[in-house]
Amino acid sequence: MRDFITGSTADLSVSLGDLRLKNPIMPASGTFSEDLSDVFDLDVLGAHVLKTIMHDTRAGNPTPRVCDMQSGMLNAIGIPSKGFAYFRDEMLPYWSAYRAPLVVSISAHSLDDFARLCAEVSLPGVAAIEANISCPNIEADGKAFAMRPDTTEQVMTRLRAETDLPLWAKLTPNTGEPVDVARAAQAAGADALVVANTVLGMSIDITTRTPRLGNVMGGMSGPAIKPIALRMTYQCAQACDIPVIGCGGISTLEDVLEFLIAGARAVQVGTATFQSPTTMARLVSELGAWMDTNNIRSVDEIIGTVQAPEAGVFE
Amino acid sequence: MRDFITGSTADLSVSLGDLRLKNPIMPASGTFSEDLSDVFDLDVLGAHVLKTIMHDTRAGNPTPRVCDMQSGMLNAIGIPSKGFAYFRDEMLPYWSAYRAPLVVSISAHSLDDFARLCAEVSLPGVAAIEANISCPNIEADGKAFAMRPDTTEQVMTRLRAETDLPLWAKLTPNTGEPVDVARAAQAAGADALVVANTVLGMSIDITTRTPRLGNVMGGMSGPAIKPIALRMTYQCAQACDIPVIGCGGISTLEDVLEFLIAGARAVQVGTATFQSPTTMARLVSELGAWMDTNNIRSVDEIIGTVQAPEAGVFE
Amino acid sequence: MTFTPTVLPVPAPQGLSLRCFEARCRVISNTPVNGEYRLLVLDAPAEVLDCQPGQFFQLLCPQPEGETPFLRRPMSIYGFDAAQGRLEFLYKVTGAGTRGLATLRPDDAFNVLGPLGQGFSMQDDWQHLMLVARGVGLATLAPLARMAQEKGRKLTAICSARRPELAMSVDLFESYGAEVIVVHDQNASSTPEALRPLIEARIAAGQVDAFYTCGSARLLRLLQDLGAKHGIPGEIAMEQQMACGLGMCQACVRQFRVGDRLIQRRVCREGPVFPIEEAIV
Amino acid sequence: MTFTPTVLPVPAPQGLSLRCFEARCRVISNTPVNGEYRLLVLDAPAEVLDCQPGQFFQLLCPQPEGETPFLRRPMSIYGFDAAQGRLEFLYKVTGAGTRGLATLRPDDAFNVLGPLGQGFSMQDDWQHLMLVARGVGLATLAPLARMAQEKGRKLTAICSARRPELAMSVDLFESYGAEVIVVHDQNASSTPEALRPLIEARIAAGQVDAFYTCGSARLLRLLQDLGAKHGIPGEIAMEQQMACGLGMCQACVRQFRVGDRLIQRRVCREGPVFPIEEAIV
Ligand SMILES: Cc1cc2nc3c(=O)[nH]c(=O)nc-3n(C[C@H](O)[C@H](O)[C@H](O)COP(=O)(O)OP(=O)(O)OC[C@H]3O[C@@H](n4cnc5c(N)ncnc54)[C@H](O)[C@@H]3O)c2cc1C
Ligand SMILES: Cc1cc2nc3c(=O)[nH]c(=O)nc-3n(C[C@H](O)[C@H](O)[C@H](O)COP(=O)(O)OP(=O)(O)OC[C@H]3O[C@@H](n4cnc5c(N)ncnc54)[C@H](O)[C@@H]3O)c2cc1C
Ligand SMILES: Cc1cc2nc3c(=O)[nH]c(=O)nc-3n(C[C@H](O)[C@H](O)[C@H](O)COP(=O)(O)O)c2cc1C
Ligand SMILES: Cc1cc2nc3c(=O)[nH]c(=O)nc-3n(C[C@H](O)[C@H](O)[C@H](O)COP(=O)(O)O)c2cc1C
Ligand code: FES
Ligand code: FES
Repeated sequence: MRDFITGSTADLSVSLGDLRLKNPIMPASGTFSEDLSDVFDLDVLGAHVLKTIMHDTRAGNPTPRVCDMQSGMLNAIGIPSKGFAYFRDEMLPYWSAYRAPLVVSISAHSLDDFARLCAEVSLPGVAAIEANISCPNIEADGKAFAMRPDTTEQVMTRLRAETDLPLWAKLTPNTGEPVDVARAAQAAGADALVVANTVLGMSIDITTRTPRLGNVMGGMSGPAIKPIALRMTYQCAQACDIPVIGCGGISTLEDVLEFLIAGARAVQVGTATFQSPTTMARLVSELGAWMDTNNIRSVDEIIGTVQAPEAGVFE
Repeated sequence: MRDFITGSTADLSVSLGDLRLKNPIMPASGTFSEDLSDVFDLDVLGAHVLKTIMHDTRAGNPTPRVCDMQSGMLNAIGIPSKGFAYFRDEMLPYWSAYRAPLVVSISAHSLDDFARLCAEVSLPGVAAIEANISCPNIEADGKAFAMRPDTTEQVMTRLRAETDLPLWAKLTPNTGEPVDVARAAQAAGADALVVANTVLGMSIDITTRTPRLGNVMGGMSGPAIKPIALRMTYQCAQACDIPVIGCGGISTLEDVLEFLIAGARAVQVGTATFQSPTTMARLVSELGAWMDTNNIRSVDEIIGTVQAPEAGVFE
Repeated sequence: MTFTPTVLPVPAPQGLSLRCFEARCRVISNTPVNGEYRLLVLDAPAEVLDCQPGQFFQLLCPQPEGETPFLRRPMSIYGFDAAQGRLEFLYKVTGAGTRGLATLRPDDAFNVLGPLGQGFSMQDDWQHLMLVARGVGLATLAPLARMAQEKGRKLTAICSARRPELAMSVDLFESYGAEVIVVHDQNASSTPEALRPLIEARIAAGQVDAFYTCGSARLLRLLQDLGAKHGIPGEIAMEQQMACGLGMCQACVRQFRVGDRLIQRRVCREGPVFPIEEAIV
Repeated sequence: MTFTPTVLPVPAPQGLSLRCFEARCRVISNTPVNGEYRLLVLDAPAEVLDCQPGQFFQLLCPQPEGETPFLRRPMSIYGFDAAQGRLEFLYKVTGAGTRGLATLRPDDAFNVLGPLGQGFSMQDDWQHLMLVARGVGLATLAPLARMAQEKGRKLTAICSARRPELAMSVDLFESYGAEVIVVHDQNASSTPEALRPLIEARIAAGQVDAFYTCGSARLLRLLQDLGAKHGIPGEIAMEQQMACGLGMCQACVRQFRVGDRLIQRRVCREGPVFPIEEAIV
């Protein structure tokens, strides 16, 4: 296919296990919806990743739900969800009309609920399931499943048993043991890792002395967290064999290349779409042009090519 | 004392346990040295915190040791150290000539080394010891002491036994259990918590496909990490009774107030000094002027005054 | 240094037409209107000028010294003219983003996203319109004046302000043939107690088929009350913190009362204009 | 829009005098010198103009569009004049920071920190000086020309460049009475093999008491070799990635050979000028 701006015909396709994407650019869950089709043709994307759904309908967090930070933002949207039935009856038919593969993000606060939803969403038209295991596990101590290797392995094992679809685990940076968590997800049968979700943060309005988010704390996203997400992407790609999908602060072509070089096979773009809703379309186009210029035939020639640093060492 | 710019005579003093500081502004370890006396009179500061020392002389990490990030920087300086003897013979006499209390940051890679150094630095002229427990514990699995509550309690218990000086624990944000770690430090007898150290990150030069740091990964600091450090400060201040010293991304008066309101009794300023070496002197001055304007008599009227958010709640 | 404003190139969707665009505009002027407000006039590409009164844009604000606004800022369309390629915003300098806007100089490039949201409706049987607004809310309602004239409706504009000289857009309303009533805090003519008889007199005279409002909780409550009592419909433009402005992130939800149910709606997508009787502040 | 350049107010230390200052300067001009280099001329307060050739400043670069340099950028003093309040930098546009510098316009405010580091020395028995440098290294050595003239020393400047027209500061060196030799890559006169006999001829004629260099590893090795062979001392200005520029962070260390020991020194504090024989690249 010829690129809409540059005319590049470079082959941008990548495989994530059995799933072949026509390019490595896809949205991050919670920052994308059918509304973006107001801005560009969503079929240029490598995949479509929907906002996390939970089984039941839910209201989400109190407002204010977002606030502006330096080089990023905080959000505490929560997971307002119209529930599984709405997804099946309304959303799935809508998204099935696109050629881009559909990735459904799911979550729950207990193992049983998670497993049930995983089985439920394993429907024709769904190309992969992304398990948002960064949400609190209320059966344990309220810590997110993905904060610890044991709870990660538990939940991913349950989900694996419920579906034959490609199953991705979306990890959290709010852990001291990202590599152990990644290995646990792999051991439990995950087909890919999405690295990573938002970083827990907070902001206070000094005039009113109140938190700027209705939920007090929230998730940091945007360029400020890029070095953290890139580090985790590198760590996970080094430690695991399953594909890693980079996510966190990606907004420019350089960012995409940095994550690919670090070992990601694809990337998700979130907050950048809020700053500039045309970002993902532009990245697809720019990646093709860059590959043409640099005479690179396949994205595989970029993935995981990070070298040892040329470091000045001291005795 | 009258402020050098504003003429304010507000009382900025705060207590950290038995230690009284004339104002809550001090440098962060590793971003301060006698060289800053080229720029302003260091006796305006609430305290002096030195670069972490280890017992033996050490070379530090390979170069490049720093790189520029969006709203922050990465560093992998390591702990180049001239060792304890140099500290005792050269540095201690130099710093003792100032009136500001001297805080000595120490570290080690094993419990015994840590304990020995703690005893050694407990010298007249030292006002407090800051234990940098964010460094790898090579007796365990190489993870930093402060990543887990159990190793935190172990090391702080050992240090507590070696000194009667005020003992501060400097925590890391690279953990999924910051509150448990903070409680463990308190239980082991820490007199204050410094919250927090740098966030582990990485950056890659896409032209050479090599990491931008000689050490591959490094610590993120500066405004980008402020929401993370503020969140941890709030969590620790809520969970513990001992004073919390906020640290991470502080560069403006608003930042100082945000940390104080969140519950910090004092703050450390690091990277901001690199952008603008006059930052700390300016913050002392601006805090006095702000208190005058707002008719606030004591910093205690600010500390920990965060309110519940005025949130719009949904059914 | 002049350049031709354009929309950012994007892949065209099959069949469907795009509803909004990220556009690189050129600043024509950016001037103080009175002590608190500024008027930004842009040379904008035709694609973004198919607007409705009440719709808004998301503005990518420049960084003022020492501050770093990150997210776009929502701003109502104050004026638009497809023939002339003009797009106007009237804004109040309140924080980092609007301070950034204030730094824009003629010929600067400026990135806007829009038009966004649902604008005001003007049903066929709404012949006598009454607009009641305060402060920057008047900016949002201003384009209604032209729309009313174009559709041949009668418009009464009650402009509320702290002091009479701060009442905005009075000339603009008058130029489109509206009757303007300025009320203000100094003589207490702006209180709900003072406004109620003023408005009820006009209702009694059959001069109010619909209300429009924006920007004041007190005014909303007054109009909800009068609307319920006299069976007069109306519309309000609402505000909420936003991230995407397009409907994707769910940051901007508010609650609305529809019959006896409370429902959530996104201000950026289902709004910013909503039926007055459903609004909750 | 003009303003008086000043240093930021700080508490005065007792007895000690401050060595460097954070200063708000005013841009006088910022113009291209040739394809790759630009000259930035500032109106600077007196406090920062007590400089030595070889010292540097840390520049707080403005943000060019779409880029966000964070740390200050080190830049050698190209020229300074305390009487006139002038401070000059010659820079090559290479990345985000220097692209930011290139956006500075006359009358803009610009924050600099300095002077920093140890400058060049010029020992009494160094009567005949030879300066050999390439590219932007010539910017660093330029202020030596005036110093040499003031001290009544003879100076030979070998200016190396890719093409003859890219050799910088030739006029400046000549204006201070230096003999200038331009060597370049196009006729291969800039290779170490070509330079060696050129320099050795002058050494033989007793015309070289000391070397100064900057900016090229090949040149350093040549001069280290010639210096060792003929017993000629010299100084080199070195570069390293910096954060603080003051000596606090230890980012900028390099290794040096002192006798048979390898030691670490901070480029920003102990340098950027070091003895040629101790340098390692
Ligand atoms: C649909 C809509 C139309 C608007 N039209 C206008 C207009 O025509 N003229 C005008 O002056 N103002 C208008 N506003 C308000 C305007 O968006 C805010 O004044 C502006 O965002 C303030 O940004 P700041 O950075 O200057 O202030 P800050 O207070 O520093 O902003 C911090 C954050 O809060 C958000 N925020 C602050 N105030 C508001 C608000 N009232 N509504 C929504 N978000 C807010 C900002 O967008 C930003 O994300 C409108 C708001 C909405 C939602
Ligand atoms: C003491 C000293 C004096 C210097 N004098 C001059 C001069 O007079 N004219 C001139 O053009 N250049 C000089 N340089 C080099 C100049 O500092 C770099 O070109 C500049 O920092 C590049 O910044 P950038 O953001 O444009 O490039 P980028 O490559 O984007 O910079 C990325 C990071 O690397 C650092 N960096 C890049 N190149 C160098 C370098 N060569 N040395 C140290 N850090 C570097 C930057 O400071 C920044 O932190 C000097 C360097 C030092 C250490
Ligand atoms: C407003 C908002 C809502 C989000 N909602 C979800 C969500 O429902 N599920 C999820 O897994 N991640 C969610 N995220 C996290 C993003 O998918 C992404 O992991 C994160 O924002 C980092 O990427 P970025 O910096 O590109 O935004 C959300 C992020 C934002 C900003
Ligand atoms: C260059 C550099 C060196 C540092 N060295 C140390 C150190 O030796 N010991 C330590 O506890 N923290 C060290 N830190 C961390 C800082 O003390 C501080 O915790 C961190 O930078 C966050 O604060 P900031 O954002 O204000 O810089 C270092 C930070 C930087 C940038
Ligand atoms: S602002 Fe994102 S849904 Fe309204
Ligand atoms: S740059 Fe910090 S010590 Fe040299």
